[in-house]
Amino acid sequence: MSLPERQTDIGPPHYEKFLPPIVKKNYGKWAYHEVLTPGTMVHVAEGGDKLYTVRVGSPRILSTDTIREICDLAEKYCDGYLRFTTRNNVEFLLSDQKKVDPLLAELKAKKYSVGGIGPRISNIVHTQGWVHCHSACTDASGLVKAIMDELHDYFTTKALPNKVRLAVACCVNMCGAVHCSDIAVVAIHRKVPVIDDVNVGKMCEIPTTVASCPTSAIRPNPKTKSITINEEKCMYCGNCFTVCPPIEIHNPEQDGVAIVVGGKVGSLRTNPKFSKLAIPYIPNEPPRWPSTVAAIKNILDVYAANAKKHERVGEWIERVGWEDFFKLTGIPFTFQHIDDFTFMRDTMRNSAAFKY
Amino acid sequence: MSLPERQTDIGPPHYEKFLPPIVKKNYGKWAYHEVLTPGTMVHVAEGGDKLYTVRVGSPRILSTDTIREICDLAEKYCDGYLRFTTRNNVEFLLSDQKKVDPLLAELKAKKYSVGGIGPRISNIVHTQGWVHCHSACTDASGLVKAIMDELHDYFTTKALPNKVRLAVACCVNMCGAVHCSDIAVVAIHRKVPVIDDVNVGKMCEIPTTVASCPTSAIRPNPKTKSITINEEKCMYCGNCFTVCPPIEIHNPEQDGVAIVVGGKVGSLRTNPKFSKLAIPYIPNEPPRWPSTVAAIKNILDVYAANAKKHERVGEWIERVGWEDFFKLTGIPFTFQHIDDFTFMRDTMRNSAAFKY
Amino acid sequence: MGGKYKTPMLDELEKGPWPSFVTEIKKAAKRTQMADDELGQVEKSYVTKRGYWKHGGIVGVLGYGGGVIGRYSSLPDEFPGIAHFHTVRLNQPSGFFYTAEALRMIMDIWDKYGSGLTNMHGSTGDLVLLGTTTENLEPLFAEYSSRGWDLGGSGSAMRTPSCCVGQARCEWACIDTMNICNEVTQYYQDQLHRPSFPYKFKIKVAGCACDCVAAIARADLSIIGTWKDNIRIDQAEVKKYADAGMNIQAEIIDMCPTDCMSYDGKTMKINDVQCNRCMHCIAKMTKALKQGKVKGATLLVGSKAPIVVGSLLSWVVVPFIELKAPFDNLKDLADKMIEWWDDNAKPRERIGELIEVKGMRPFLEAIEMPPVPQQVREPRKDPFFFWSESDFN
Amino acid sequence: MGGKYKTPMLDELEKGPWPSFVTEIKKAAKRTQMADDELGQVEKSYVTKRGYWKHGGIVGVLGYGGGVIGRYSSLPDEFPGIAHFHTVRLNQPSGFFYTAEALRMIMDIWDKYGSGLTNMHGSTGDLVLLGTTTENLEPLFAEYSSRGWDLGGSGSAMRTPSCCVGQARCEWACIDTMNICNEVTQYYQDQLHRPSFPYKFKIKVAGCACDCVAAIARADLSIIGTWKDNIRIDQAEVKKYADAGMNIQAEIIDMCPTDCMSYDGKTMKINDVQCNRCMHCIAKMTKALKQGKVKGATLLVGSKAPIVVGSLLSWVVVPFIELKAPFDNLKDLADKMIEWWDDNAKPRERIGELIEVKGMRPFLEAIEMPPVPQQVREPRKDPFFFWSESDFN
Ligand code: SRM
Ligand code: SRM
Ligand code: SRM
Ligand code: SRM
Ligand code: SF4
Ligand code: SF4
Ligand code: SF4
Ligand code: SF4
Ligand code: SF4
Ligand code: SF4
Ligand code: SF4
Ligand code: SF4
Repeated sequence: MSLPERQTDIGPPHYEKFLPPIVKKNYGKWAYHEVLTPGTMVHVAEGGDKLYTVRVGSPRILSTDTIREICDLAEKYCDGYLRFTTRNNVEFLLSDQKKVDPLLAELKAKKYSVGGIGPRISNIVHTQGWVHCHSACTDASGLVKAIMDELHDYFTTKALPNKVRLAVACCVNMCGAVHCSDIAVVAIHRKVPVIDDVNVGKMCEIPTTVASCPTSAIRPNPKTKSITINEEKCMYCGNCFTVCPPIEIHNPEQDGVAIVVGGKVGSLRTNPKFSKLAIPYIPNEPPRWPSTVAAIKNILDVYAANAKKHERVGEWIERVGWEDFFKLTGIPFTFQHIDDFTFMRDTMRNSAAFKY
Repeated sequence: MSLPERQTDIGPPHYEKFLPPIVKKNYGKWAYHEVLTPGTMVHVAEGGDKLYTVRVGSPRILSTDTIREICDLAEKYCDGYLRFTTRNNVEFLLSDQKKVDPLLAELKAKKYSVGGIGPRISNIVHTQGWVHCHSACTDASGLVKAIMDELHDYFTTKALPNKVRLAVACCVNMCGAVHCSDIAVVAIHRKVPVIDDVNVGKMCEIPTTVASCPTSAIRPNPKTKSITINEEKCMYCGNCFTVCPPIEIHNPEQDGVAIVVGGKVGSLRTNPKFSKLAIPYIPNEPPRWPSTVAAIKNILDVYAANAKKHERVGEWIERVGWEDFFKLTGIPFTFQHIDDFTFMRDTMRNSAAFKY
Repeated sequence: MGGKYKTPMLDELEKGPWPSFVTEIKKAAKRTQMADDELGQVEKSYVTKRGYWKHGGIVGVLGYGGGVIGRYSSLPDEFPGIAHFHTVRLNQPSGFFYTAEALRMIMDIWDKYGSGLTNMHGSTGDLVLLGTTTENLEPLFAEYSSRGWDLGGSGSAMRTPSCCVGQARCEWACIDTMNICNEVTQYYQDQLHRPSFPYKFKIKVAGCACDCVAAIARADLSIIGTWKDNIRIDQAEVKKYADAGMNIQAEIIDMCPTDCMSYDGKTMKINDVQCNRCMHCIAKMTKALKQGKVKGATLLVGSKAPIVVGSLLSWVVVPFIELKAPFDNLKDLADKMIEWWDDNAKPRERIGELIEVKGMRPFLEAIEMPPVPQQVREPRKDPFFFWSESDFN
Repeated sequence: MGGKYKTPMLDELEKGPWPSFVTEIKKAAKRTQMADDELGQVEKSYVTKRGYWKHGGIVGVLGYGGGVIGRYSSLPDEFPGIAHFHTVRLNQPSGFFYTAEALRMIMDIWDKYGSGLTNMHGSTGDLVLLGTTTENLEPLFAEYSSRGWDLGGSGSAMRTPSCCVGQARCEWACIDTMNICNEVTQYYQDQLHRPSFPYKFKIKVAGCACDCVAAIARADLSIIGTWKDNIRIDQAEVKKYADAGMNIQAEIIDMCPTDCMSYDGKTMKINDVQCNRCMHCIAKMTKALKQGKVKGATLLVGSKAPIVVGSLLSWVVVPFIELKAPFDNLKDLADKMIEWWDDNAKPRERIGELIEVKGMRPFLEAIEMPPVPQQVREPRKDPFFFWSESDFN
């Protein structure tokens, strides 16, 4: 079978091809929207046209089978139009209100999770994990599944003070948006890498390897034609492993996850914020990471009980102070919480005023 | 004439020797105070005793003659008791209310400046300048005199939204508290030091000199047995000059002062704050530094007109934003204002919300 | 096919209400050996708590330097189906809009060449096809490209730009995010497919300060819509919110960061000179408050993940720029940024890191932007600053 | 004597209402050649816009390594009176209290040996005697020390501790600042007079968060008074402030940083659990509000001027410590801090800088303090952190 003629540098197809007629007509002319239920909303155009959106949760790893099923639904209810969100949910776009309820009924029958709109949690931005990445020190998809099962009501029904953005990254490269999320999980190492001198000598450029270390912990070792790591200085970032695979950083019994909180990206009310360390370490507990799930649930519950309406997690914490965050959540404060890296100066308390 | 027998390691005399009886009696038992006038206040003890304080401005450089005059006054009105404040003012401590007015009258007759208590300016914390320090790139005492003359009413009478702490440092060593003052002057260099190779070779330890540079601009120069400075990297801190005098950094026509604003040390309401750069450079204009004086007056006036009651300069600026500070004061914003040193990360704006 | 492995650990993850990725893998595993071996290897990872992937090798399609992430199992004998298990990044259409027809076509071809598994979508925005072999890459690419689909970015290159839904379905989009995204993607095709930069360069476009694509946190160039003139207030609609029970004082007035709003129970007022256009009031009262009419974007630069000296959020460099198709002014600025970065960066140094090393001044001079207070949250603290010869004139 | 120089520039600084340092120098110049030559040299500096002082040489009194700053004119031929012009730092009494008698004695001796000029006081706190010659140092020291006055610090040593007026004249002093200052000064006499530290070490003591001695900004060890229990409210006095025209809502309630106060026009309430004891409400309503009764201090460490990597403010290390004479617990902690610093610092490295280099953990372990949230404004942002063997048990 001969292949069709390949083309290059054509870029993606133009989005206009995929826009529902109602969107084309009202492009740039939307007047307002209303959230109807946790999984449906309507956008009303200046001229009065109404576009209904039904949002469905997705595990992000989708088989072609499931995608075909979603296509069937789109054809049945939305003239074949659909989109995905920036958080990997599926959105059905309906111009006919009458089809909304039947779609919802069929989604329910097929056990789809409908929700994620408004002040609640949405899908968890996450990464490859053991499914595909050599760098992973946890599995992302499994963690996400376990967390979303536990917090499911906050996706489909329950409201929170504001949106709560969750993320999971399977290593400190943080391919998810963990560094600016309300509550996020990032997998970490805790032990100095083990060096396979023979292969380092064979496979790695020593100067590049030395330069890869942010804390200058690596020195060339001319004797072994390999390198040595100063244990005092290594903080297990794994950057040396990335540039030189025979520097093995994975340690199944000691690897695990940290939980960070209080980040956001929007500029509403307060500036975008980085997430900060809440829990420095929880061991990997596949298949369902019960300690991690419980820890996140706890933080979310304390937030829900204490924040004002519209306050994001980080805004609530900044209002009451981190002293209160640790007190209210019962999370122990450790040496790891104290910054000794880039931002130390700005994170130490230089004020005589604080809470007990 | 034989000398009295010297003693060592005795430390300062015990303060109790110098406490007025009313202070000894009520030590730790003060109930409250009232500011009576900009230069007088009364402290009332739990038992009802009243201690009157009269505060007098001082140029800090005092001749023995003037100190003797002050001692005379203290004896006449305060049984010989007096103290100095942490901002170098003189305080007369009176237990007899009847003596307050006569003291004030005599002070007025002798042209002392009485004031500095309450929400106004007080004495300017400052340093040695050309009077005594080899490192000075401006004169501190002259600047202070010129500024205090201009702002005199804010010491003796006029009220401000809150205390405004002024400081002057004659070089970036900042022996004053410039780095945390409401409005302050710090003298700066703007040109790369000129190296006297012969004397550097003779007088300086090259490794120490190289190490002294915070930006690693200095390299040893084996040819000249001296050093070379990378002009691109030097930001004129003068640290090399401190450790190696033949590296001449003074440049009378290019040296001058910068004005910084918005610092504070107390923890009331908001955290202590560093001062931030308002004006990167004003030339030295002895004897009365008119441009510097006018610039400070302008900032003070804009603050007085715009801040809420009890807001310090930095608190006002943080409420309205630095965009507004530059707009309201008319001070041009330059490349120098943008941090490219230690705190860059925390001072760049990483938010989509700001004012025009 | 399928069912080669017992997966008691993964089976646990088929329980519970959230859709299960395990179920998805199992579906594909019914049809492809790849997916079945993937299932087996992941199960093993769940038991031993470690991954079994080797570092990626360089694989790809002819004439391209990116778009494919090479991936090999470290246990090829145990799991031969995933001895090769490369991912292919298909460049998504702006805003992630699809028709069922287009998606079915993509799936059909993927079933022909790959594992039957996808990521809809990757974190950068690509439609990620999860797992194929080296020899399948060329035919697969021919099939897709002949049908109008191209690869996305990887490596030290322009990365697949991405955007929020914008004017297609949002009343707050101050700029045409989808068009901008599409235009820059097309403009940088060469740089996207042939890695020649010091490191990755990402562009993300959000229509307003809500930043629904997290542009400010994960794009080297973050483009965020905004406006310049006054917020438009519909007092009748304000009243409706109040009547419907909104506590306007607590929820809106007290939460306005610049304290520039007031509401006396009847009339809402905004002192627009003080407003910093944070979007809070508008977002929470969308029927009553509308942005001004002079619209454009703020350009911010530099955000990235924490490796190696801590995360960066993007910094404001151009406070306001009008953006009208074909966005030549934007392309020109982006070119200048990239050129300066390319000229000055070490390998694996992102543009934000380079600015941190060199300072803002050379960067702003390179893109011909003057210094303005909007670029900083606050001015510098220390008294150490550079002077250029040009400052002395 | 005096009047050797025409000083048109400096004469300008005798005009205006603020007391003039020029007048002071002229007064002394009538009596000492030193002061007159000083006047001449300063006038010259005003004309040429530069100083004429050489770097200090090491001069001092027998058995002491500090307390004197050597200073020489670089124009000794032109200004012979100030060929030597050293300053002597006399350690001030706690709180800067004096009697006329004591001050006169100090002045008389100074007129005998020095320029007749002083700084009352230096920025660190010393009574600074401005300008004398090397040969006068010994006799001058003998005269002062025999009368009970000692030198302050200079060089890489303990520096003269200093404090606010505290309980001597302030209702808010939670600790006995003057006694603490005196006690630590006496305790560290050896370290004060014989420089043996890596660099300077400064201690300052403030009685409350107003910090009237700027301890938090310019002391390696900043001691600041505080309390732990509830603020005491006198509602009758609150009413008086209201009656006197204070806008309690705007000036107090709205400015409380923790939003823990309320006032309904009659009763003021404080939710003390939320109060961070910032002192604002107490300072502005001193008759109505009093601190709690469980008093002590917060210990903060590390502040300094900007050379060379930017200024530091002190960091909280011990949130609360009771301080009762003779303050053994404080001395013990200070000893541990200094010992750790001394063991680890490079020359010219302040303790704050060392902590920044080494991290808080080794420092806290050295002083045997556990980590507590009060030490940080917020926890770390990056995911890079150390683990010790002890953490694995
Ligand atoms: C569909 C989507 C854009 C897209 O192109 O795909 C989207 C759509 C809308 N966002 Fe968003 N946002 C979307 C991701 C985001 C993100 C990005 C992220 O989560 O990674 C953010 C930034 C979050 C942050 O700050 O960390 C985001 C922050 C907001 C906010 C600000 C919330 C706040 O008060 O902090 C609003 C305004 C609001 O909710 O009042 C908003 C409002 C909206 C509105 C109401 C805009 C409109 O008028 O259409 C849309 C429906 C809201 C909803 O889901 O509740 N959207 N929104 C994204 C849906 C993701 C999902 O599946 O859940
Ligand atoms: C005498 C002195 C202490 C001493 O041991 O010498 C002192 C004495 C008092 N201070 Fe102070 N402060 C003194 C330096 C300071 C300093 C340090 C400095 O300026 O370098 C500060 C920190 C300034 C800062 O934050 O940058 C200082 C910040 C305060 C504050 C906080 C003001 C605020 O709201 O930010 C108060 C409370 C107030 O004014 O309401 C205060 C209040 C007071 C009270 C009312 C305390 C009392 O009940 O006796 C005293 C008289 C106030 C006045 O002068 O208005 N004192 N005060 C110092 C006088 C210096 C001078 O001559 O002017
Ligand atoms: C597939 C994806 C994660 C996902 O599950 O969605 C991904 C996967 C990888 N990322 Fe990423 N990154 C992905 C989006 C991101 C993002 C988010 C974004 O683009 O918005 C980030 C954070 C933002 C940023 O760019 O800083 C991100 C930051 C990194 C980094 C750290 C870069 C840095 O400068 O700090 C690395 C490390 C590296 O480049 O060596 C990295 C490296 C990698 C590598 C190539 C690991 C490696 O060294 O081989 C991963 C390949 C995984 C695999 O086996 O398939 N990935 N990576 C995302 C790309 C899919 C797509 O094209 O749509
Ligand atoms: C006299 C005094 C200024 C004044 O007019 O009051 C002073 C004068 C000098 N200081 Fe200072 N410092 C004085 C208080 C300070 C303070 C304020 C304080 O102690 O509260 C600071 C800022 C706080 C700090 O310690 O960081 C201060 C920070 C410096 C520095 C920078 C130190 C640093 O770590 O950043 C230097 C540079 C050095 O040590 O080489 C310095 C160096 C100097 C030298 C010794 C310059 C030198 O290299 O020879 C000055 C001698 C001047 C002279 O000719 O008499 N001086 N110096 C102050 C001491 C008088 C006293 O004992 O009471
Ligand atoms: S976060 Fe790390 S482990 Fe996860 S996909 Fe990215 S690079 Fe791989
Ligand atoms: S893991 Fe990170 S810190 Fe440790 S040696 Fe490797 S690169 Fe350095
Ligand atoms: S600030 Fe500089 S010039 Fe002034 S006294 Fe201190 S060291 Fe000398
Ligand atoms: S002045 Fe400062 S920055 Fe310049 S060479 Fe000297 S030490 Fe380095
Ligand atoms: S970023 Fe703004 S314009 Fe874009 S979808 Fe979100 S709310 Fe709408
Ligand atoms: S957009 Fe933000 S700053 Fe502007 S009025 Fe609304 S809430 Fe206030
Ligand atoms: S610091 Fe506090 S205790 Fe000391 S004088 Fe100032 S207000 Fe009083
Ligand atoms: S001390 Fe400060 S935080 Fe406490 S109640 Fe008073 S103003 Fe509020």
